[in-house]
Amino acid sequence: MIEQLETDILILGAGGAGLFAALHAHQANAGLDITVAAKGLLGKSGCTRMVQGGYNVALHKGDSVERHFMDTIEGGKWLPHQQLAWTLVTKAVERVQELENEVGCFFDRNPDGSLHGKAFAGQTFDRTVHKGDLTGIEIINRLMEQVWARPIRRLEEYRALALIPDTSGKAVAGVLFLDVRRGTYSYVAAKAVLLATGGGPTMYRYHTPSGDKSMDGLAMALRFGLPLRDMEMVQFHPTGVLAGRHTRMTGTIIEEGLRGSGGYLLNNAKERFMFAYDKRGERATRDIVSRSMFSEMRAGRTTPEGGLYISMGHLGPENVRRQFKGMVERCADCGFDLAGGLVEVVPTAHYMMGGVVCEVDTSTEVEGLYVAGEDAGGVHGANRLGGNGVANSTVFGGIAGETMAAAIAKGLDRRAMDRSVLDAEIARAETPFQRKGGDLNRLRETLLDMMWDDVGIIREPVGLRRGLAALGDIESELLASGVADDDRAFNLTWSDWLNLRSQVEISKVITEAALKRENSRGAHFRSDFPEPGDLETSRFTVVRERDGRLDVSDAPVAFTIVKPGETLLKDQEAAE
Amino acid sequence: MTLRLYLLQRVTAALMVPLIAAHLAVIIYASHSGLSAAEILGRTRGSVGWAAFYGLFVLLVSVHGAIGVRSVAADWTPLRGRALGALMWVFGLLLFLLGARAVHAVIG
Amino acid sequence: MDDVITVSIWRGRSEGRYVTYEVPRLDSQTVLDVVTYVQRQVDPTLSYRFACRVGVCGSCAMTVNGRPRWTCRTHVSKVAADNRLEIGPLANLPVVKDLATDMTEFFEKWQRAKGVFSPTATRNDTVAQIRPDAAARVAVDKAIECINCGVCYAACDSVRWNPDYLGPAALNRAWTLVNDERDANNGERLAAVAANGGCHSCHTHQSCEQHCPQAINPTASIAGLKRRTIGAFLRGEMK
Amino acid sequence: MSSLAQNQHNAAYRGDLFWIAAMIHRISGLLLACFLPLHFLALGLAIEGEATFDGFLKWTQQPLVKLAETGLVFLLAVHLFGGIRVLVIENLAWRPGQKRMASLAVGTAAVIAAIFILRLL
Ligand SMILES: Cc1cc2nc3c(=O)[nH]c(=O)nc-3n(C[C@H](O)[C@H](O)[C@H](O)COP(=O)(O)OP(=O)(O)OC[C@H]3O[C@@H](n4cnc5c(N)ncnc54)[C@H](O)[C@@H]3O)c2cc1C
Ligand code: HEM
Ligand code: SF4
Ligand code: F3S
Ligand code: FES
Repeated sequence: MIEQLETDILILGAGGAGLFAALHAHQANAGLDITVAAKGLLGKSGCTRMVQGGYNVALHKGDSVERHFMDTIEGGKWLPHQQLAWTLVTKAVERVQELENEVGCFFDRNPDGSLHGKAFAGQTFDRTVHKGDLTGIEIINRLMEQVWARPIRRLEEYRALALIPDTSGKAVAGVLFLDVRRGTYSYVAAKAVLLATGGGPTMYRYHTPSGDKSMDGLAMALRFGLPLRDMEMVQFHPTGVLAGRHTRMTGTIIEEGLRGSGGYLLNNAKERFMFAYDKRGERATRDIVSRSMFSEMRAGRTTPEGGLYISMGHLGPENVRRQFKGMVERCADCGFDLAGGLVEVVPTAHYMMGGVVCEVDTSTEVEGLYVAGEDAGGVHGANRLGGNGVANSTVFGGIAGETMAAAIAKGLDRRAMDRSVLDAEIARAETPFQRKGGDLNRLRETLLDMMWDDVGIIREPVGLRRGLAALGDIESELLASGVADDDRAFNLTWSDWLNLRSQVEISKVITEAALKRENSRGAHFRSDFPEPGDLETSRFTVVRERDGRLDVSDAPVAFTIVKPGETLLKDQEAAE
Repeated sequence: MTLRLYLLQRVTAALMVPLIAAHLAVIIYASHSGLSAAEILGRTRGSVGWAAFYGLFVLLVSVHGAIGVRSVAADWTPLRGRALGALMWVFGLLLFLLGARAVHAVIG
Repeated sequence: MDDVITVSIWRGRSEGRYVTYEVPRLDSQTVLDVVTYVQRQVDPTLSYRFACRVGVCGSCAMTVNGRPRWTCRTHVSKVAADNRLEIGPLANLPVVKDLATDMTEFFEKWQRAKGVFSPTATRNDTVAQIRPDAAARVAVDKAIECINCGVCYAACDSVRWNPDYLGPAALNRAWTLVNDERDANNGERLAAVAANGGCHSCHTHQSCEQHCPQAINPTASIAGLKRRTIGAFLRGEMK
Repeated sequence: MSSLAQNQHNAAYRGDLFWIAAMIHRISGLLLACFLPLHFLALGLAIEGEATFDGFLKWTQQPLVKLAETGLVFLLAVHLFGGIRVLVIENLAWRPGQKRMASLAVGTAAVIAAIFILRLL
């Protein structure tokens, strides 16, 4: 027997999207029974915490939502879903005011006391609101306090395993969980379910997101039959720490500001190489720097650990120590001297632009299922602007809360679940206990390397096909690998197995989508099609699972607000 | 510890600082200048000033010490709630009575 | 530098024992990496918690050689005297299993200290003008970057000896709100932190400020609350 | 449950200067609380028991009493400086370095007091 629970609104994930949804649903109707379930601790898991740079919002004098919108569309290489992007930039204004005035975030100010906006690459205005370089801590701590203060049920260290359909198969009835602490299953039935598990491309050798994220949300959506869009769009951040495979620090970010303020990227000969690729040198945009670094690495000009160096010493070690205190300390913890010496760096997988296809109100094609945050696709298109990630999760998380409350007010009710799917999903999670042997660690290493080499920053068909084949092998090997059944409580090795399963499923989707897109836009680069292609006829990829097979297609981008070549900015504004 | 007890304990502590400093100074001065205890007592006997000085000290230390004992007991013994209050009062009163008696004896 | 670390790790729950493992010693190795190695290569049933791995989520705190620390940012060379490590769960919290503790009570106390913002404005209002050099804002900034890791809570013997005591992190948060001119609830908050188990139960051990990985000084924040509450009491604003 | 007993895990933070300073303050307070009543009692008894000061004088000459009184004075000095330190931390604005100064002050003050008193009595 598995434990059963009933709730009105079930939220998967306790990052910016999940917590905002809970708050807004509660505000809409305090009588609702709301449950937030997270794989880690409430507010302490996920990436919203990790936000350094800040939150984009057109709140400053001289800025406009139109300008923010155009930056988002152009940054996204004309692939964003324009209505979603418009909602993002317009609602962000209200959301930041809500964060400050109602939730209690205390963002940094200008000397005169007004909200400070800082510069973030790829934007035409200094609009990024922040709290030092630990903006995420401020946002999530304040949200978490507000959720704790309300009668909202918390299921912590509750890992969602599968969305369970109703008997018609068309709506979602509830969610199957693993109660990690006890190692037992439970089923939560809900009128509305929000998927907000935060994407997070952790299947690459080098990656930034928090360790609890493993693409579970997208994998669950895929298995449920939902369409995923833009999945080839995986953003890489140019400067991840490289300190060896054995340390979890590898892959974590070294601040972008280091390059911005004049840091050098060097190859093994300690020579600057960026100017060979772009006339802006180290100050080129994220995608270009990442790609150039990858090319340099492929050419074999790498450091002992296989990466490159960042060097700051020429700016004066004392200066660097003062200006980038946090980063200097973080590097020292890995044994590097950032202020005076060389730090090994490598591009690192950072963010999933792709995700579940959804409407502006966060609804999906499945009744009762909503999606928000990094799990949702379409807002960013081919590239996410720094500062649009947390805006996305808070804006649409809030909208999801309101939408779900409204749907329930209109009569959305709980549905009877399809028991056979539940049983099948439990059997799926039980698989490793029926197997013996296998080497999960080696499998993980194989997956990380394969994705990095073949489905990473520079892609070509041979590599992508090799990748697909490798993924098939990894999957069958995983299905044959076992986990000892001694103690299921807080069993991280079982979690590792489940994580790998989700990662492999979504890696296949990324690879298929990358094969499908025969041009190079934003984060996606095909060496056989290096050009962006015709913008007016831009299409986005869609992958869904049908009868156990991936169905890959594409669809035209609807230019409902602005067409390529046009702008919403008035002439004089645009000229600035 | 509650706000009132905290306040009382800190106020009594602050007030005792000059008193104890003076007391220590007297002892040190006395032994330096070779005064015997008898001579000191001879001087303090009947003195209203000294009576007030030591009387005040006894009062302060009783309050301060009793609250202190309560804090320590709260942390280091299983005593809780009213038992703690009782301990504080008993200790404080005891200290005060003994102190008052000593002052009476010394000053006369 | 030897090539092996001998590490004793707590296995079990409130009852349990230390079990010794050997882990290869490497450059750039954090305590979390040592724990991960044991789980991945030696004993797959070892339980621990982490998320961000860069010192922002406060999930990975453990007791390392007798001191509470964030393990993802603790370089082994900093703590492994003679290549030995003893790693236990964070003190003063119930153990879920092995190195993972249940932080519920820590966050409940955070709420009891009224560690939650009470608004005076709405999402339709503009953001308050507050100069960054205003004294109250400076006080907030000093104490705000808490990652609720529980390290201070585990280091505080007042918490250990007095289960009612709210502890340094919760009170530190209350202090930031007391200095937040946008907050509506400071009357109640001061009453909450002056109640039994509040700021007056801090006996100034200073272990909190000595161990906070974010270099926050809860001792100073709590002292601030002591002054504020006494002030309010003397002015008759509090019973 | 509260008790003096440590939990089963090592608690190395208890070797820290500040923690030790806090404990010295607490223990000295506690010992004062134990011995001060005895001091008062003895003082009262000694004087009241005799019509003159003779008895008292004789009494104060006893080595045991001398030792006990010295101990009391020492505790008082230690607790006094420790108490001032706590009052300073609680009531004055926190400046970096102040804490070290404060604790150093306690340490040296206590040592000086001890030497001074031991020499005298
Ligand atoms: C290092 C770093 C720096 C960043 N900096 C910025 C920045 O400066 N500006 C910006 O705009 N964006 C930034 N981002 C991106 C931004 O953090 C994310 O896009 C955003 O926070 C995602 O929010 P979310 O709510 O969708 O997901 P998250 O905050 O990641 O939360 C996901 C939640 O889902 C839970 N979860 C996962 N799987 C399951 C499961 N199976 N069952 C139950 N729960 C599950 C997790 O435990 C977690 O609680 C950064 C990201 C990183 C990694
Ligand atoms: C100048 C004189 C004194 C000063 C400045 C002083 C100061 C203090 C202070 C500030 C505390 C609070 C410590 C804390 O809770 O963190 C304290 C506690 C205490 N004091 Fe004193 N004190 C003095 C004299 C005395 C005397 C004479 C006694 C003897 C009875 C005494 C007994 C105690 C006790 C038992 C405690 C409790 C210890 C604890 O809670 O840790 N004090 N003192
Ligand atoms: S105050 Fe410091 S030690 Fe305490 S919880 Fe916050 S960050 Fe951790
Ligand atoms: S360690 Fe504890 S006693 Fe006070 S100063 Fe810090 S909260
Ligand atoms: S894992 Fe997040 S603080 Fe260590």
